[in-house]
Amino acid sequence: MSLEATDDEESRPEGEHGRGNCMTSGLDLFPQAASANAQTVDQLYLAFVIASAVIVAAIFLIILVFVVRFRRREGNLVARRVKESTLVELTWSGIPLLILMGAFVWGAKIYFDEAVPPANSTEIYVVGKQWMWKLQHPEGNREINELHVPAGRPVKLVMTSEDVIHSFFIPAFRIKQDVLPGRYTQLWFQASTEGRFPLLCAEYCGTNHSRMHGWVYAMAPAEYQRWLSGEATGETMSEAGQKVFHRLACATCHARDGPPLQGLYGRRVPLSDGSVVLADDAYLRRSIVDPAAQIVRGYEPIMPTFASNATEEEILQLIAYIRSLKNLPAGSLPENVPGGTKNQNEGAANERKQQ
Amino acid sequence: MTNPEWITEPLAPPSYLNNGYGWRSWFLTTDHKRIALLYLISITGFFFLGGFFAMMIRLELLTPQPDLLQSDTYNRFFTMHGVIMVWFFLIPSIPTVLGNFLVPMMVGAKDLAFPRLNLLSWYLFMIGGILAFSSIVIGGVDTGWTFYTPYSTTYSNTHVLWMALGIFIAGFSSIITGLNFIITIHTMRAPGLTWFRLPLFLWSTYSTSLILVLATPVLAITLVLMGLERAFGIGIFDPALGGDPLLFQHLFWFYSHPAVYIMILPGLGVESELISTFSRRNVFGYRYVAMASVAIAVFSFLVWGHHLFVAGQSVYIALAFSFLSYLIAIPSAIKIFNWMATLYGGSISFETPMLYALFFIGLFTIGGLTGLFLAALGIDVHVTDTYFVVAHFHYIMVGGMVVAYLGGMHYWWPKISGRMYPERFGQVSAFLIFIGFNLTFFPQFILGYLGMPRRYHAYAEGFQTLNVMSTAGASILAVGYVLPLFYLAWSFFRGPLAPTNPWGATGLEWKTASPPPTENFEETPVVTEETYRFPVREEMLV
Amino acid sequence: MSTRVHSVRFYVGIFAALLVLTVLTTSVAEIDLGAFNSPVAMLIAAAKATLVALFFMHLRWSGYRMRFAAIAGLLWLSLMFAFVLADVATRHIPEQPVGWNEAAASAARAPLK
Amino acid sequence: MSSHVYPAPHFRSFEQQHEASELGMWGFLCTEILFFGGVLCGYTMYRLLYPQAWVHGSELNSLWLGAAMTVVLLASSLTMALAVRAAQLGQSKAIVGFLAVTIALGIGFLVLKGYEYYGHWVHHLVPGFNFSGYQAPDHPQVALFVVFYFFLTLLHAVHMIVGVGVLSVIAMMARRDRFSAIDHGPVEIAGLYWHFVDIVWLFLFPLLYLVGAHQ
Repeated sequence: MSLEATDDEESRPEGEHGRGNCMTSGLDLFPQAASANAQTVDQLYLAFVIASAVIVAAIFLIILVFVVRFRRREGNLVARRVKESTLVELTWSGIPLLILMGAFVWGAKIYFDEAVPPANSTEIYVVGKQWMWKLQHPEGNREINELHVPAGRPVKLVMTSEDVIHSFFIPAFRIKQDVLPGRYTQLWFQASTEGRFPLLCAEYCGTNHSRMHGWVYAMAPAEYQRWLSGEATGETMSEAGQKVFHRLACATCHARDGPPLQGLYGRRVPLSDGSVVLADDAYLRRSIVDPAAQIVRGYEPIMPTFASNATEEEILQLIAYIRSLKNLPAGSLPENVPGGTKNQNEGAANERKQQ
Repeated sequence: MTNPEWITEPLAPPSYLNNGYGWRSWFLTTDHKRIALLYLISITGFFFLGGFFAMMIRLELLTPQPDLLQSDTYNRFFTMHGVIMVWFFLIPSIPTVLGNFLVPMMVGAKDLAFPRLNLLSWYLFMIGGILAFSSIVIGGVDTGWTFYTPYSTTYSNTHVLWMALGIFIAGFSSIITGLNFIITIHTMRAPGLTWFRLPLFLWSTYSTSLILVLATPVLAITLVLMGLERAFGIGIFDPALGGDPLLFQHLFWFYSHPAVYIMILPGLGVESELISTFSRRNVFGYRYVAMASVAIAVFSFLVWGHHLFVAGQSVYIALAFSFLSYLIAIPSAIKIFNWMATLYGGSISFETPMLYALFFIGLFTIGGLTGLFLAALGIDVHVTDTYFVVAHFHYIMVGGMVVAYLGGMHYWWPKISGRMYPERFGQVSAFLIFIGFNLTFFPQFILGYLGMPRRYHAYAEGFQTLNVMSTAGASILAVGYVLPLFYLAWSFFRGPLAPTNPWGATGLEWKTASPPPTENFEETPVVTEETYRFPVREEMLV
Repeated sequence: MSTRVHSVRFYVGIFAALLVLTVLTTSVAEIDLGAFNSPVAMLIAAAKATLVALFFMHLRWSGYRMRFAAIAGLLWLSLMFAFVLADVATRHIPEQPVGWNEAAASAARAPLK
Repeated sequence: MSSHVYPAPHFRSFEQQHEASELGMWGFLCTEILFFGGVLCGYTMYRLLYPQAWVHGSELNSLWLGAAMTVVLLASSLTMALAVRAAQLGQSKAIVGFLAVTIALGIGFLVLKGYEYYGHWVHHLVPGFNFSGYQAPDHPQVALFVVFYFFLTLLHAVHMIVGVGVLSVIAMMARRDRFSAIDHGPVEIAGLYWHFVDIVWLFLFPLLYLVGAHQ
């Protein structure tokens, strides 16, 4: 919970994690690498550094030799004639081009790997807000400016912003992704070491941009499980979502003549304009805040927007709830009980099993 | 003008400087050379204003804690630094000062094609600059020079509209200047001055003007949309109303990425002139260097998405932008290699402009190579929005552009003022700038990779050592910049008189008096040979 | 520089063609052509614009520079359109290609330090 | 003043002066293409994202009013072309006459435009002020379309107003016999500008009025 300035005594790292954490005083030249991705990025970076150093040294040396050898002096008041050649020009543009294409492929591969989260990732939901990070675990744990994750397991973050653009940046993992209002972006990583790593906002977001700062705690999986149960509020994200579902009286329609939500998540939904859309987080979010945009085929566009009734966090909880219904057969939600407590618990249980 | 030496000096021949002394003869002039001087004075003013804000930023960052400035003041200061330096110094600097002065002379014309529009562009520039700067007086702007939505449109409660208006107006000054150069180079070349006889400075000015003309309107319309969004909440960039904030970033960088080439291309042109003159040798691979300028101008429009690699842009389009960003390195590399080849076999002397030229090659190389780090997708994800970007950008802009500008100013100073600058002072300040610059910005590369984000007001303690180095360098740099201000001002009035062609250079501008007469040439010159025709020794073939 | 003088009848003829195209585009718009609705409308608009540019603006008889200036704007605009629209059209998260993630996954399976 | 047979002092010849000013105008029009183009790019992007909203939005505009404005503008382009023709022949009176008709048609266009704006205002269809007049599906996206409608047409109208002003000055100069068969650059330059503004409208018409006409 370090909302204070980074100079705050409390937010300094403990000894063992501090080393190489780019947080120690003294002169560090290289940041700590705490994920497989960080090592891959470092390899590319070092390759670039070495290549650049060689090129810069060569150019400086050549210039030095030329300016000394051809300095203006008695006997060298007039330049020599030097023959120009297309071949030379083609050589010194062609060779760099080939090298650069190699570099492109290398960098692009890393980027693509960073973009595609493994299917078995633990999902955590992030909401950026001036000037704090709010995080929710599916199990219901909620954190501010602190993120506890299991080390050695892929973790996928689904992120959105309540106000301006932020950027979720964990230097030790070499990853960064802007967090936009009105949209979900995602980011994944897999910590390879246990420890505490700085979490920063990298996109300028207003007055206290530099204080939008927190920590990522990578823990041994068992310890993470203990933390989850120790800190748990007793309410999973989908349970919280079910309450929101209840509060907004969604079941008034969705348990009766509205499009059923059971088994919806992850399915392809036919729309009234003839297209088909995948029912993912982004689709569900849009259907909540802007229901008229994508009408399910066979239904009337009568749903009002809930953009002003639900916060971004609550929308994420709603999605988690709808998601927990994904293994239920359609129509299994009891009509007369808004939200249907029994089935909801099953859904949550289902979701837990998958984790 | 009550100079005691005035009487003992021989009566000065008529020049653009002594053609009228009243305020009208300056403020209503249509003489491109006088307008260049008006620009020189105003741009110097903006440079030191922007420098002041830079210095305050560096002083604040001396310690990790916020102490000198509060965070809201700090944010206003870095915004002001960015806006002034980008739009009121870097973009106009070489085109409007050296370009205005030299383009008509280099093509052998009496003036630019539209002299009155040229004066208008100075007025627009001043109005825009004063509006943008005055926003700090009425409370400042805290969005950063990039004005990202929705922060600038909905969340910032500072004077964004005021500043956007200033930049909008200054944009028209850019467009007019660019059009004027393009039309002049197309239609007003002296007889015999074919395209491939043009000095390379003109090639780069022409390429720059293409960007000015093609990109600036997009900035103008983007600022209008942003202003309307802010004033009326029309929703074009507001996700709550169906808009997409990324559209702003696309439009903004469609202008702003080419704009960084507006800043550096003229510097590349100056560089070619300097290297050639002080090596007394024609530029190696003239046609390749010329075409590289045009290629850079065209490619500059194809790479803007590399500012958006982590912004939520499509992964696939990021691949395309990364690929194209690599390609643009090739014409830059061609230039560097050709300059080095130009040194080979030359007769090299080390006056101040040449020192700047040599420093330029080094700094531009480092800046360009670190640009490749940013084009590499895997690295960019980590270093974008950190001090690595800040360092890269300043290596190109300060290490490249400002160094080239100062080199060019010293080189053409005898022509502009009719006086020689003090050589020793010039060399000392060139070295100070080189050392100060590297000390300021090299540590920032390391800071960036360590993960220090840009626009941070307070930072982790581990970063302090490098930040202290950077601030120390900035102080040296400041001295390096103030020195030329004084000795050039002194030499404008008291320096020894300059001959017509003090460096033994080849361009048309050196064939007329220093300072030139109002109409530039007594009669229209006729060009009969390639440019950069220096005498050569035939016997030593390679 | 266009010193060529055309007859009044010539200009009126162009105008008549423009009117015909306007009527055409308005009436075609009322028919549902499915995916072709806007391409047809834009094609007709482009045809009208070409008529105006070539004959009213004398581009037909202008030098290459004028034509270049006229085309440059469109060319640059098309660059903007191409990239921005390509971005919007492909913003989905890529599906996981088979084997692509092997290296990252195997590195991830390495024991914890 | 009819003896303007010398080019401006910094030009070597009339040809050079004329070429410079005509090329200058084309260069300026090039910037105008990108100026409008930035907005059109946004328009196209949102149209791809919200195709239905664009259909609903364009139904708020009267197709016939749009077609009428198109015809008025095309007619003004014709008279403008004829004014340039008159200038090439050195017929000062004809220049004034054709320009007067052009200006009148231009003002006619603006009046129609104003009438259309008035309709939107009365029906509460002005996003940012009052958009309660539209209550059907896709509300925010339709508002976005109307924003583009207003912005593009306002931008166009501003260009029209500037054009009317420029043509008035040119007409005044023509009345003072300022132009001749050799020296009539300003008429041609103003003509290029006028035709360009016309061309912009030729694209705005299908983009803003015809999207939903088939429904």
